[in-house]
Amino acid sequence: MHLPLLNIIDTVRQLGWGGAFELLRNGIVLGSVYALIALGYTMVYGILKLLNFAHGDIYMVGAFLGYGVLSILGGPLAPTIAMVPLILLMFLGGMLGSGVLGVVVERFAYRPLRNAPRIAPLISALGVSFFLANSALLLTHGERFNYAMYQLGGDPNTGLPGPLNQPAFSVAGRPVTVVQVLVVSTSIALMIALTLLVSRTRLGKAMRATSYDREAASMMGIDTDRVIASTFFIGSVLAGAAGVMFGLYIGETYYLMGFLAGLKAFTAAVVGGIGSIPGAMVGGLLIGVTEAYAAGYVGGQWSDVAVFGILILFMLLRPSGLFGAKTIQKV
Amino acid sequence: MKKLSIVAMLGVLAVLATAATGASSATNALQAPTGSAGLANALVTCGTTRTIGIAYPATGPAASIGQQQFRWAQFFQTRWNKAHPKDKVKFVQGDTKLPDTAAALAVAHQFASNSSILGLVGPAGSQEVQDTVAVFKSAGLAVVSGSATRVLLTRSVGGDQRETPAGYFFRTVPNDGQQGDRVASYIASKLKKKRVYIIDDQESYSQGLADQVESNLKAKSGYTVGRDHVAQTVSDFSSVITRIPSNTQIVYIPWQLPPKAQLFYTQLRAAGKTATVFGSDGTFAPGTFTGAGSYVSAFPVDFNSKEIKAYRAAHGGQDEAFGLPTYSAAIVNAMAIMKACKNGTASRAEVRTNVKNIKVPKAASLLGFPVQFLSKNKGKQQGPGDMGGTADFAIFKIGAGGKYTRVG
Amino acid sequence: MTALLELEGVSKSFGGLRVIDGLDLAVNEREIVSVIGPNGAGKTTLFNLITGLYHPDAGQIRLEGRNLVGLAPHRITKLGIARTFQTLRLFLNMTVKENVMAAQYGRTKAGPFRSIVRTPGMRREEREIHQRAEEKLAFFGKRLMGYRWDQPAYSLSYANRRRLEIARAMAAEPRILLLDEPAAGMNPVETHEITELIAKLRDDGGYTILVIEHDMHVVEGISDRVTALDHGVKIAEGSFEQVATDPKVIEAYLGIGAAEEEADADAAPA
Amino acid sequence: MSEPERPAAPNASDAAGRPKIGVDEWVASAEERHERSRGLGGLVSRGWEGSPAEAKLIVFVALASTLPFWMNEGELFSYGLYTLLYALLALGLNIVVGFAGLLDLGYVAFYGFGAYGYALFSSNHYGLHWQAEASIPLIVLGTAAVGLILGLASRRLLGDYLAIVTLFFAQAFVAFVNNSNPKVAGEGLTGGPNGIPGVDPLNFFGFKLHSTKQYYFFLLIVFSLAAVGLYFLNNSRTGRAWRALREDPLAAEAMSIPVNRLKILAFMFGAGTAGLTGTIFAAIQTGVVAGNFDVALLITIYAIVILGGLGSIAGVLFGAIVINVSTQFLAPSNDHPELKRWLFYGAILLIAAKIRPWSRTAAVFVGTAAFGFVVHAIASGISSDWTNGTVVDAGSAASAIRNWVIVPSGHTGFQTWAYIVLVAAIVVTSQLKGWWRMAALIPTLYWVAVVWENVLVQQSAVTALILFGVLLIALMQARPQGLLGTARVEIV
Repeated sequence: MHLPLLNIIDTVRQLGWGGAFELLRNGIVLGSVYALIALGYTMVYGILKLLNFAHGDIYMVGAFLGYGVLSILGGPLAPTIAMVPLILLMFLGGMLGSGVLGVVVERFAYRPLRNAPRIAPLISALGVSFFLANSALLLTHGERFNYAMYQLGGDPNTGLPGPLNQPAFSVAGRPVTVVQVLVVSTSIALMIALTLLVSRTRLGKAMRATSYDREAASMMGIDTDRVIASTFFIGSVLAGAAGVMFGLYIGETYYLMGFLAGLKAFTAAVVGGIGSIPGAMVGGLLIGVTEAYAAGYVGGQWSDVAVFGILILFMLLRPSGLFGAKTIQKV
Repeated sequence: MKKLSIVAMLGVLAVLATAATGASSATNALQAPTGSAGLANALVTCGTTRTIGIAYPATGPAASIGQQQFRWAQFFQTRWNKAHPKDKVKFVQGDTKLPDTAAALAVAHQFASNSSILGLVGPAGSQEVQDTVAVFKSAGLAVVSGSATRVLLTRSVGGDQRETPAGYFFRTVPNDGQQGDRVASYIASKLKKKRVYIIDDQESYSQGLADQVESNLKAKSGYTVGRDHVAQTVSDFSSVITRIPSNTQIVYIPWQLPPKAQLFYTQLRAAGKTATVFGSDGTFAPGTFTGAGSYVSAFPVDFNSKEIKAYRAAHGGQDEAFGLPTYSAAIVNAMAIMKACKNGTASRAEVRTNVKNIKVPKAASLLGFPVQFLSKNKGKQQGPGDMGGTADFAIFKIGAGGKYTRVG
Repeated sequence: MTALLELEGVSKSFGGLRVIDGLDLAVNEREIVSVIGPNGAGKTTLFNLITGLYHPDAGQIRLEGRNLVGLAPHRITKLGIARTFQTLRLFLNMTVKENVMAAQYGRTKAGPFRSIVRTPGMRREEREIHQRAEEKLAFFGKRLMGYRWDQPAYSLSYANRRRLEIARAMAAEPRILLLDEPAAGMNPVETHEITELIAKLRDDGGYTILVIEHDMHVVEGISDRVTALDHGVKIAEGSFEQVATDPKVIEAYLGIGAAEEEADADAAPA
Repeated sequence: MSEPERPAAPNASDAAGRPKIGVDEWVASAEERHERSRGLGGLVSRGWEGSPAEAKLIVFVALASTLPFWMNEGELFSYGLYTLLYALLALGLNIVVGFAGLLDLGYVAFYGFGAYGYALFSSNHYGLHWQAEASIPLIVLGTAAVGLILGLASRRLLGDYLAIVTLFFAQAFVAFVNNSNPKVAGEGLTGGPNGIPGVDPLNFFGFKLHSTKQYYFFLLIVFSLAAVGLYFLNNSRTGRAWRALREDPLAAEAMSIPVNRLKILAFMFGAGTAGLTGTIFAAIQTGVVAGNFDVALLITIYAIVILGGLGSIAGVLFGAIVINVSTQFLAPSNDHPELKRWLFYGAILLIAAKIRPWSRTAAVFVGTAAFGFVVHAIASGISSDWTNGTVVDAGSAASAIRNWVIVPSGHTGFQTWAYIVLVAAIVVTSQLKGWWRMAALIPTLYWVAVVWENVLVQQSAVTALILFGVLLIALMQARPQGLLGTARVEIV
């Protein structure tokens, strides 16, 4: 008879500091992917008060687009062009494609509902999600494409690490690989770029104005439709980047991948305080790290339950999220 | 007034209900709401094209394997119809959306009521079979599945009753018990490794296999057997891998999806762990699961046969075996129907009796063994509806270049 | 005689900003008291404190000697204080009559199970709710009668929405009505009507009324007593004339030194 | 087609110019539209709104009782039984979301609790075979108690935060039942991924339900009773209080309504209804498994409630009929390929026929037909394998299609590109104006047919879901307030 708690303590001891670091590393890498998706969620929510359930599927499309670029330009064993431009092109393809898709989705599914009850665009978003996910199913026959088929990450046969899986440096004897550094640094760079865009540029100002009061903003001469379209574009670009990053890091792309990632990102956005950009980043990391520790210490099957349980507790204790403004109710 | 009209309405409703449904005759055996019983013995004019229902997960989380199954069925259809222009078959598809068995049940009722359907391929999942077999039974249809491997579907184990009525469920795939025994004994007597770590992917198939191997190995002395579970949706295994003790010799992953096995393999190696990966028939897919040094248990399929080469040419993609038993299930149905149609008409009852006695030779089944069903228990694991004979698993080793070689 | 509603040393601050500072206030039975003061003086906060939407940092609020501090808003309403909102918070998608009926929740008893099986007691109560709602609406003459009952509240004009808010507050059967700017946004004719109505509420309805109002004509027309607030502090109290001519009040409204420059303080600020 | 004023779905570009819902202008225009709608549609809609609730119920029950007399078993099961099951389930969600306005995304977990509860009390799993009259009330009360706990825990949360906590609750439920294998709960509480098979049929005082027809009538009675009960509840003190708190919780609180208690009450009633539906579901299915209670079901139920019109009991039924019948009809196991083909082409023609003036419509139709023959001729001229593929399930139309639509064989990438090109073409066409649009419409329409024959018919199960997604988007644009819902004003 083993008490679960004793089991956990055993595991913690067994894994030691090295294991603890490894789990932290795993969590941060995965969490920065969640954070990028969460940013799109939170931006759209901030400006339209809409939970864009199709956002996860845009991430999925981004991952497929990255795969498409890879399979066209990279030969199975030796890429036909050098690795750095190849990865750049993958990002470019994934991000631009997703961005355009985001704008098209907004144009067709949300803009006609601008003045409808709040719940209508929600259903429309579900419709878009159904459409995108199942279109991908139709086109891919549900097959899972693997970035690792191409020798970026490693040799699929021998498992020997490729250029991306070489250790960049190590902590406590545990390696941090090139791709992990790439993922984290790319997402940090994108977040900084986004923060600068929102705080420093004209567009950013217009976005903030629109999210504060759409009607007033449009009276002040801001073309709110364009601002909203730009928001969708930027959010989707970030999701596309996240898709390519996930592909490079994990390898797998398939048609349903957007759903769970979208759910986690949504969680991250809410935990951080929906509408808040730093909140989305911290929320994403928090989810990633919680998930990693739960899987590592408690067991793979409980990782989701642990994430949900901790977050429920968290929400109950701090209902407006980490960075959510505690608004005084105006009467 | 309001109340009165409602009461009156309910009264009328109650009368209608009894009129429509007749008196109840309580039976205890299988209790699904049914009622297509009239079709079980109804004679259908055969014509030149006969209809077979195929229930598979075309959408949902298991779509990738479901679509493989359907591609194999289509491949069968093309070949069969070319060879038998007077006894063609066509499929009516049913999307069971595994793991939501509610969809499978709706499919079952629609198939049961569709009088043109004479035979049935699928459903894919064991849970789906459990919940739908009563409907098919009442409509006289035999369930011939190519992937429902839970032992209890055909054979009572311990105190648990078998979960399908004999004579109504058949499978063209050896079951979890056979595979589990095979794998456990291979690990113990051939590989001679004592530190094993088992990870299931939290669905019926995987859990059954993992339990079987775990209990078999634990029954032997000197074995360290660890166990973990991951959801099928997970593709970042890094934290699960962190948890695997570094002196583990074998990681057994009886999973449904070959790409996941490959991901696991590369992530395990990237994390610097050297344990041997051991997969199941679900992960058997040359071209997809290519990790050198890994083992896989699967049917003794000959991938150099011209049929399999023809499949690859027709449908593209990588080799895989998950859909193969569906091909065999389709043969069983087509042959049984052809036999029943000799006199121009056929009934589901006739087809079902024929299924029981069908013999598909080794060369035609493509599985590496002939297909033919037991009528009584055999050994500890098999019962009526299983294949018996030489229908068992082989062990393959993956070598350099991802080549599969049979080793046991 | 103790006052019906008494506030003693009530204070409230938001993030360091003192919105109400040591306020004392008493409202006697069947009295109409007006609260005036410039924007941001803390008038609406005062209402929120009385009705329990905010909790005071210090001080006591008593209704007939019973302390209200810490009670949930719906409990306070049940004890006899109902209010209207400056910003209009009607149940817009419910019909006019339903708005009024909903406010009788605290005065009625039938639970969900009795409602589902429609027991005789529940149906009797339901009839009473209808009847009382119609009575309250009848108070406003033709404005809220007839076909309007079954129209959604969002279809009403602005003035009618204000009236409906009052009717809804009345339906809670309070002893004290708190009216937050009842005449805001009304034209002179409607303003005049509202002035008469408030008097009628006290005389015929028997309500005690505490009212926030900017329109000095209204304040003059109805008030038994006027209290002026500025920055959360009471700066004057007494009859309308006393308060309206108080230099501190004029200064609060028009800024420092305004009292000397603007002798003609008659112009009521909006 | 009696409502010509509705903006055509996908290319309504005038959103900015449209009056806002709730603004006086909008109210007036809605009234006008209402007055103006003539013909059969107008008659029906006015008759519907004019008739009392009990008449509506009687009409519905009378029509519904005829189903078993003209449908076969499979149709009755998938169209009749499941519509009622979804409607009953949605009725409970309507209390929480429609009446009380609480965004509860954990609703299916209660459905799961009910189903698993019944499976535990009345199956071989523990060898308990309780009669339904004992187990159902107990389970309904138990589920309501779980609703109470969830309501208590999350009573302070608002809007989207409530949504996330309840969504986790649902996810945690699924994870829990999937993991409670013998190693976790000692006795294998939920059967893990295998679920609990062999659940008893509903058995009341020795009377066993054992056919689809019996379950159908049983559900019809339960649904009618529940609908009547909720109708009464909605028109009572409690119902008014729920709606008040949906409209404005703060004002409701100030009007003597104990908002928190009513929220919890709504949770309990919703949960109880879901639990009841769950017991019936478990009995119909003769088994339960975690996969039955996933997010896809939640989405379906939400779509039903919102499509029907939040807060409307008749709307719930309407939504259930539209959603369930359309998904079941589109599903491939409903074996009417020819009918589906003609409906699809018919729908495309109807959409195209909205072009004014008529002469243009005719020009587009003739142009499309001619375009098709030209393309077909060119394609077959290039190589015969561009046109010699097999047309799936075409029946009598096969030859017409074969000579007009190109169906290539052996070009493996064709399907993928054809689909992507179609989506792009629709996007582009909708953005064009005037004659350019007409010109682009002809090849687009033809391409619709090509994609239908080459891609969509081939994978009918996936197509069903894609069309369902498009249907949701289109319906929301045509009627954002839901089919039977009244337009609402929202305070954001």
